[in-house]
Amino acid sequence: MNKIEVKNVDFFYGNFQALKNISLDIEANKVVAFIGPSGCGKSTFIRIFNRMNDLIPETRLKGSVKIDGVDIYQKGIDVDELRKNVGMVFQRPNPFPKSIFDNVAYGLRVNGLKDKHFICQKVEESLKGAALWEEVKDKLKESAFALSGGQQQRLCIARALAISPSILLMDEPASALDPISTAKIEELIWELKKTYTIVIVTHNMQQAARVSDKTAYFYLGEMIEYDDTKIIFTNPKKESTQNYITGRFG
Amino acid sequence: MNKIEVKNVDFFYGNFQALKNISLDIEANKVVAFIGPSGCGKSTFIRIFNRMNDLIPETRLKGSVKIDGVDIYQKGIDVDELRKNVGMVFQRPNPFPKSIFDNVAYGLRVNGLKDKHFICQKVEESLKGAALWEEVKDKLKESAFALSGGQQQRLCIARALAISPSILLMDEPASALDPISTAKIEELIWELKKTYTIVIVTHNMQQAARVSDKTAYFYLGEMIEYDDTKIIFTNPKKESTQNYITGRFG
Amino acid sequence: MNITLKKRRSQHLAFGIVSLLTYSIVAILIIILAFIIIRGIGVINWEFLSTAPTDGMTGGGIFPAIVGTCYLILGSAAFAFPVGIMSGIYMNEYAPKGKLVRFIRMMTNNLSGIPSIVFGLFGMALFVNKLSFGDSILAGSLTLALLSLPLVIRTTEEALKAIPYSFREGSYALGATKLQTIRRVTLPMALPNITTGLILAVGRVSGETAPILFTCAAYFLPQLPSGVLDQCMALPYHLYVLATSGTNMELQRPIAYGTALVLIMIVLLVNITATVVRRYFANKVKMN
Amino acid sequence: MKKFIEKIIQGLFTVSGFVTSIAILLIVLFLFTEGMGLFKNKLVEDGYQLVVNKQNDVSSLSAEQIKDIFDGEITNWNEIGGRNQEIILFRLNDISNYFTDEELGSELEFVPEKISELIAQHPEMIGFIPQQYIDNAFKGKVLEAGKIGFSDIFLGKEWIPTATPVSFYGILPLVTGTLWVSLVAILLALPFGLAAAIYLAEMANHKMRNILKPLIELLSGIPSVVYGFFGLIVIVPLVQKLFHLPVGETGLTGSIVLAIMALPTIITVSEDAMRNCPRSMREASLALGGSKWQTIYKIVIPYSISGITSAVVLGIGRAVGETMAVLMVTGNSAVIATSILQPLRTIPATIAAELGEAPDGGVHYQALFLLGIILFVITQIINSSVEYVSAKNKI
Amino acid sequence: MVKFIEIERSQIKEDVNDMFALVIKQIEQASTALLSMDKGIASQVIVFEHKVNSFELKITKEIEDYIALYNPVAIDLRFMLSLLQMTMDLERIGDYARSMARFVKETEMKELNPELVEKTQLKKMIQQVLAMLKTMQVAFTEENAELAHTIFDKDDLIDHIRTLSTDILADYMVNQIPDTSAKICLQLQDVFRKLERTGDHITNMAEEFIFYLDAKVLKHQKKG
Amino acid sequence: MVKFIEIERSQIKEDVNDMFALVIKQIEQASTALLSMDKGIASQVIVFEHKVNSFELKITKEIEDYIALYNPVAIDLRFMLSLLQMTMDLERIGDYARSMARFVKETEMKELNPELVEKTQLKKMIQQVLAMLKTMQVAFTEENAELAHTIFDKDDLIDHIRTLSTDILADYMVNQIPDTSAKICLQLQDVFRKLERTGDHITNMAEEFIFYLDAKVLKHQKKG
Ligand SMILES: Nc1ncnc2c1ncn2[C@@H]1O[C@H](COP(=O)(O)OP(=O)(O)OP(=O)(O)O)[C@@H](O)[C@H]1O
Ligand SMILES: Nc1ncnc2c1ncn2[C@@H]1O[C@H](COP(=O)(O)OP(=O)(O)OP(=O)(O)O)[C@@H](O)[C@H]1O
Ligand SMILES: [Mg+2]
Ligand SMILES: [Mg+2]
Ligand SMILES: O=P([O-])([O-])[O-]
Repeated sequence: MNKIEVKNVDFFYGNFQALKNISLDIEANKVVAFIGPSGCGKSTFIRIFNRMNDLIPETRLKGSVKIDGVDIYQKGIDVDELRKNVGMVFQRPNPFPKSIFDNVAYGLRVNGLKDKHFICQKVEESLKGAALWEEVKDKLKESAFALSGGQQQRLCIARALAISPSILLMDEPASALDPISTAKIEELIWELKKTYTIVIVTHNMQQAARVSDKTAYFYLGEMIEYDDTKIIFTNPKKESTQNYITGRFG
Repeated sequence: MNKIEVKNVDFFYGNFQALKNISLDIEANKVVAFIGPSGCGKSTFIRIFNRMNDLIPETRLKGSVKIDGVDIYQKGIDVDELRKNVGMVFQRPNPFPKSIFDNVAYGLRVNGLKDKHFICQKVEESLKGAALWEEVKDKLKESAFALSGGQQQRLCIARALAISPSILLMDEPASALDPISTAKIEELIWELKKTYTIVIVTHNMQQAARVSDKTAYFYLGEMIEYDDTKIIFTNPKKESTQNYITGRFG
Repeated sequence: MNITLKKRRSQHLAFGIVSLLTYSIVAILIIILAFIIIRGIGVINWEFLSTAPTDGMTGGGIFPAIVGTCYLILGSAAFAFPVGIMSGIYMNEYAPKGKLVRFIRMMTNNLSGIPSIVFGLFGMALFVNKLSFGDSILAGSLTLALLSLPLVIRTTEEALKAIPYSFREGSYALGATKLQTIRRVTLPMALPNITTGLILAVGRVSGETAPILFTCAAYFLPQLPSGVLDQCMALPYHLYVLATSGTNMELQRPIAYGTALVLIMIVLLVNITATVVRRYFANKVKMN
Repeated sequence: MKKFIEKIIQGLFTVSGFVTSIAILLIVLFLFTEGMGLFKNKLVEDGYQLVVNKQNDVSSLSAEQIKDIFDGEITNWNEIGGRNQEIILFRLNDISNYFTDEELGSELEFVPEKISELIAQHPEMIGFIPQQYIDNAFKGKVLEAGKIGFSDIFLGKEWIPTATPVSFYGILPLVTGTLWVSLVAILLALPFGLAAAIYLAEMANHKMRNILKPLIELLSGIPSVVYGFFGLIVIVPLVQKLFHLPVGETGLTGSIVLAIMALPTIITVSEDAMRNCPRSMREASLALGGSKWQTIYKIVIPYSISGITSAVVLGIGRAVGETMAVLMVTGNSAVIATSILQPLRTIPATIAAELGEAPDGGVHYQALFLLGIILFVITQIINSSVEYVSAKNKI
Repeated sequence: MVKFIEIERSQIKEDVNDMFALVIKQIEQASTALLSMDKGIASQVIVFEHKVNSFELKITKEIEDYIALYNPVAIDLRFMLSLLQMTMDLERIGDYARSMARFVKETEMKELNPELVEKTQLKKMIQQVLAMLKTMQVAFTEENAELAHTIFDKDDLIDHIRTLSTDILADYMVNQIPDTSAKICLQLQDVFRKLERTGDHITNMAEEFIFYLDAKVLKHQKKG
Repeated sequence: MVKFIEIERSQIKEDVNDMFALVIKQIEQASTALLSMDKGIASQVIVFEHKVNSFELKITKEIEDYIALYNPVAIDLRFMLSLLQMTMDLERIGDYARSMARFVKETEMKELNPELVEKTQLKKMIQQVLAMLKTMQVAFTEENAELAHTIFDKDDLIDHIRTLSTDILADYMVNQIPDTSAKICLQLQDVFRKLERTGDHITNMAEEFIFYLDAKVLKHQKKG
């Protein structure tokens, strides 16, 4: 069974249809990248997987989105629970103005965990998972803002890992970072895909090329092509995709 | 004679030395790109050519910077005049909140030109030069803010062209733009170099590769290597340059 | 599951309380407005607005008070606006960044924190007594101007600060001087916000009582002031007088309601104008 | 030429830049020159003297004692360290009880002489007499009148500026009155203000915000006299009825009005602070499975806590300095209030109420300026703490 | 796509085209020299060979620069890679032209035995090779995949002629001819070999080019 | 540089290395088959040729992917381009091995005339070619430019042997031998030719590789 199954999804902001009849399946432990010109609906689509779009008033979804076989838009779905299972990392690093430790522990605590020992252990584990442990283990009590941008972004990843999601969503996770930090994040994604299913939005086609197993190309709310990344970048089937990745677009 | 000749330039922000003994010559009608990791002094260096750094208190320059053989840091230089000769385009498009026409005419007007006919002519010429005329000729009276980001940036280029500079400085002119607009700007640079000497700072190595004739690599305030772009990107002489352009840096 | 339920329940409770408290504020506001409007609306007519009080302030209208308030507004604006705007420009454009600006800003903040009655004291000591303007429109206006100065300065500064440095750089890079840049780029861009600030300052000035108690306001003047060194009546003071110290409370009450309503109308007018100005400029930028 | 004009204009800007500093300087200067003059004054009203018989052991009296003597609280000299004698009070207008008009002369030219005589005759008498009637031939003893001291002002429990022969300028009742009213006002306003801020920043949808926001602005724009008027007419009777009080003009009434007036400040500043909490922060919390409410109190409020603190302090500042509304509804009784349900009086209200009657340059006038200084200092402290809080926030 | 990248791209294509023309000329001249045993023409071919080589170097460098500077992907990258391989093929064909010319120049033979030429179908083979080469050039300039496809059939004929030629040459050598001809036969054998290889390389080029055009891997399919 | 790009890069290098090993084995076996006229071994070589081909396809694809996905520049790009060309060379060498094997398999000859083998220095030539190939592999795995440089000299010897062989074969053919040998000589000539070409291709590989290592263009310098 596929990890994520999207069928005939339409999405509306008020009267504006941002996504048009999208269907795609994502296998477990793969990295899938969404590319496409600005405003094509990548962010809208990725935010469907943890129902982040619910927060925007007057939005509407048609079609079905299944994670592990369960339709996440059906009635009775606990959105908070869903979001625990589907971690998200944002464009700009957004650590809370708390200590490094508290940042990572936040998700555990809001979900009612109190056991100190367990939290400590989980924090360490998550920081290790995000390849940040070595850099911060001596200053867990310091403010997260003291970290560099790249470290902050990895902290945000650690924070997402702490609540043991099975899916990680990343909306342009490296676009605010310098090339070196970007490389570190990409490496991390490469490592993480052993354990997580990762969906990543990126403006940077090379990044999509480097980190992802499969790539979906979006244009004006439609998914034009979805295939192995190698195929997309060497021999895409659609003219439109070809034009976009070779820069002939527009 | 070279268009720009920089000799042994040191630059200080207070006690912090941002540029260390930089010497380089730039030929007329060439595009020179500055690349290097964040904070290496690219912006500081490019802003030396139109003395934009003068606006920052407690800065100091040693060495000589000659444009057309004249030391622009000697006494008696009229900075406003210098800036008319050395146009500048910034990272984010920053058109004034005026009409498209007034934006381009601004530089002419502040320099005391009143002749309507001449201004009209010059505005058209500059907009054509910036490859924007066709897109805006029917709405010159509309606000510049109504343009898209890429158009705004071209408007800023037109604005700089209007005062007939011989040198154009561009500090990451496309970093705030989408790939399509970026491509247009790059094309424009390619056209402009027939008439202007262009210095461009960019974080995007591919951009430097695409548009420039020569490339200078900066690192920690030093200029590590300065050579033909093709050589820099296929066979750089310095290990450090190689590491940077292949992403092995840091 | 348990924890989810707990989370949900506490959220419901908290949101309930928050909404309740918020709506009670709205209720209070509505009560105040309704109270004054309902009681005052009957009083207001052209005659009320255009005649002077009569019969020991138990009859007639409030015309001199309206005029007086206008004089005070104009007088204080004439002083506070140019000085305030220039001060704002100095702080944001000219003053060397760092200690000096911080000092000036601190002073401005301090000035704005001073209670209005202290301005009254000061105005009395300096303008009325020391400079012997006497109780006069001039003294009152200057006092009110001082009071509104921080507001003007701050809005100017904020408005200028909101303009990205890149616009200035853009102008300098085209060979413009600093003054040219301010005049042609920075100020025009800041104008919408500055205007809004100025209008709000007017609103504030029009409602102040304490500063003019001892510098300007007259208990009762049947005729209009003839010069800046005359006293004048003012709406807020008039209301105060009507409400607290009168000969015949019963007859004064309706007039007091009317005066209060006029004051509220002014506030409404100011707020609406500010909003309209803001919208207008915002649209101008968008539409074009 | 262009450059020259530019220099001149720049000069103008610079001068304007310092106008607030100059204003503050002037304010400080004037308040202090007037206010500090108070301490140069004698206890006894200017131009009067207290006189006693030469044999009287008492050679100086404190302000309290003088007041008690003239109020009839102290009736025997032994209560204040003198002999056991009933005190006889003598004021100038009592003179007709002792002498006929003829004795005093048609031009009252004999008054000094007669007073001197009278004092000499009555060892138990104390007189309160204008300076002009005391000449070199005076046979009595002029009591030493002390100057007004700091303790008289700052520890004085009474504010009676118009009493004779001594006035009292003890500010304690006014300070406590101010504190009472302001603190209670803030306590009342805080839950409402915070709730509204949370509602506006976190819960209201766009439409609701567009309605509520102007309402709050309106609330802040209404002049204080209007609030005072409203308080006077609506809240005063309400408080009176609710608490079964003899009068409705109490501290609580003032607090309620002030609370309403402080609301906009609290709401706007703390809402701004909460809105400044980046959307990404909220989204991050939600994305970690936090509920909306958890996000508010675990992320948004801590993030904006310094802004909220500023809001509270600014609210207190507004309350402390508010004049007219308080003046109109608190009852203005200058006693140290032990309950918020008593009428009481605040510093600004005192200034507003009394300055009109105080003769320029007089002791009372100076005392009111001193109150001005105190108010000034309090508000400056509040300002500095706001600045401190927000500066700390920036780092 | 940015205009100047297109410009660069067509510049490279033009260079390859020029190289094509040069190589065709080399093969033509080498064939003429061979058939008429004209040592003058042969010398010319040998002299011009370095031009072919420098073309290859130049184009390879250009392609390297193009890839380094413009990071082509998909169709653009394939185009460059196919150009790279085609250039290598052209260079090899140039090599063969030179080898043939060198044979002409160094042999003591005055003229080719007309009967041998007739029997071995040498002329036909040369024509065929030249036709293929020219077809390939047209297919290349026009980016015409169909035309490129026609090349494969032609190559079969060349292979066939070459196979026959070995026997004929062996026959000739053993039965008919004066002393020197054994060595000459061996050398002629080499010439046939080279023509056949030329055909192979042209086929390769067609494959490369179709790979770019159709994104199909044709190489090694026939043979496999 | 991002770790997984390094991983990918060494993966490709490993594949090239494997291809190297396979091609060396092919040449070894083809040589053995040739010297002993063992049709069994020859068949094996022919069968394995498709493996070489698929190696080439695989590596070419990998390199194309690498360039498309990771946009290498400078040293990384040169490495890929040199790998690409080396792969093509290896494939060609594999082809030669098959040709030699095919000759063994198809000829009617029972064994090679030992004297001819002796005179033409065939064994030496084979040894030389194998030595070159193995040296090249070591130079490749160790990225050793010096070692790669030693290959050029060895190639000269091969060319020399080849030049001599033509005369010897011609000589043999004319003077000494029974009927069939003319054709066989022609075919043997082909074998020598192939061994020589193998040497050439190895030299090419050395050039490519040094180009990557030293960023110097060696190609066509000798020839020019
Ligand atoms: N809150 C919203 N309300 C209305 N329309 C929206 C909203 N958010 C996005 N849209 C519209 O939906 C479309 C898709 O937006 P989306 O943010 O998903 O694009 P994107 O592909 O992520 O673009 P980018 O690369 O710029 O992030 C756009 O046309 C956008 O204008
Ligand atoms: N106004 C300033 N005052 C003090 N130091 C400064 C100032 N501007 C820049 N610097 C310092 O000078 C160095 C060079 O800065 P510069 O902005 O030139 O770098 P850059 O190469 O343009 O970086 P980026 O790619 O991030 O724009 C940096 O270390 C920076 O911290
Ligand atoms: Mg910079
Ligand atoms: Mg093969
Ligand atoms: O390697 P060849 O092209 O000569 O077969």
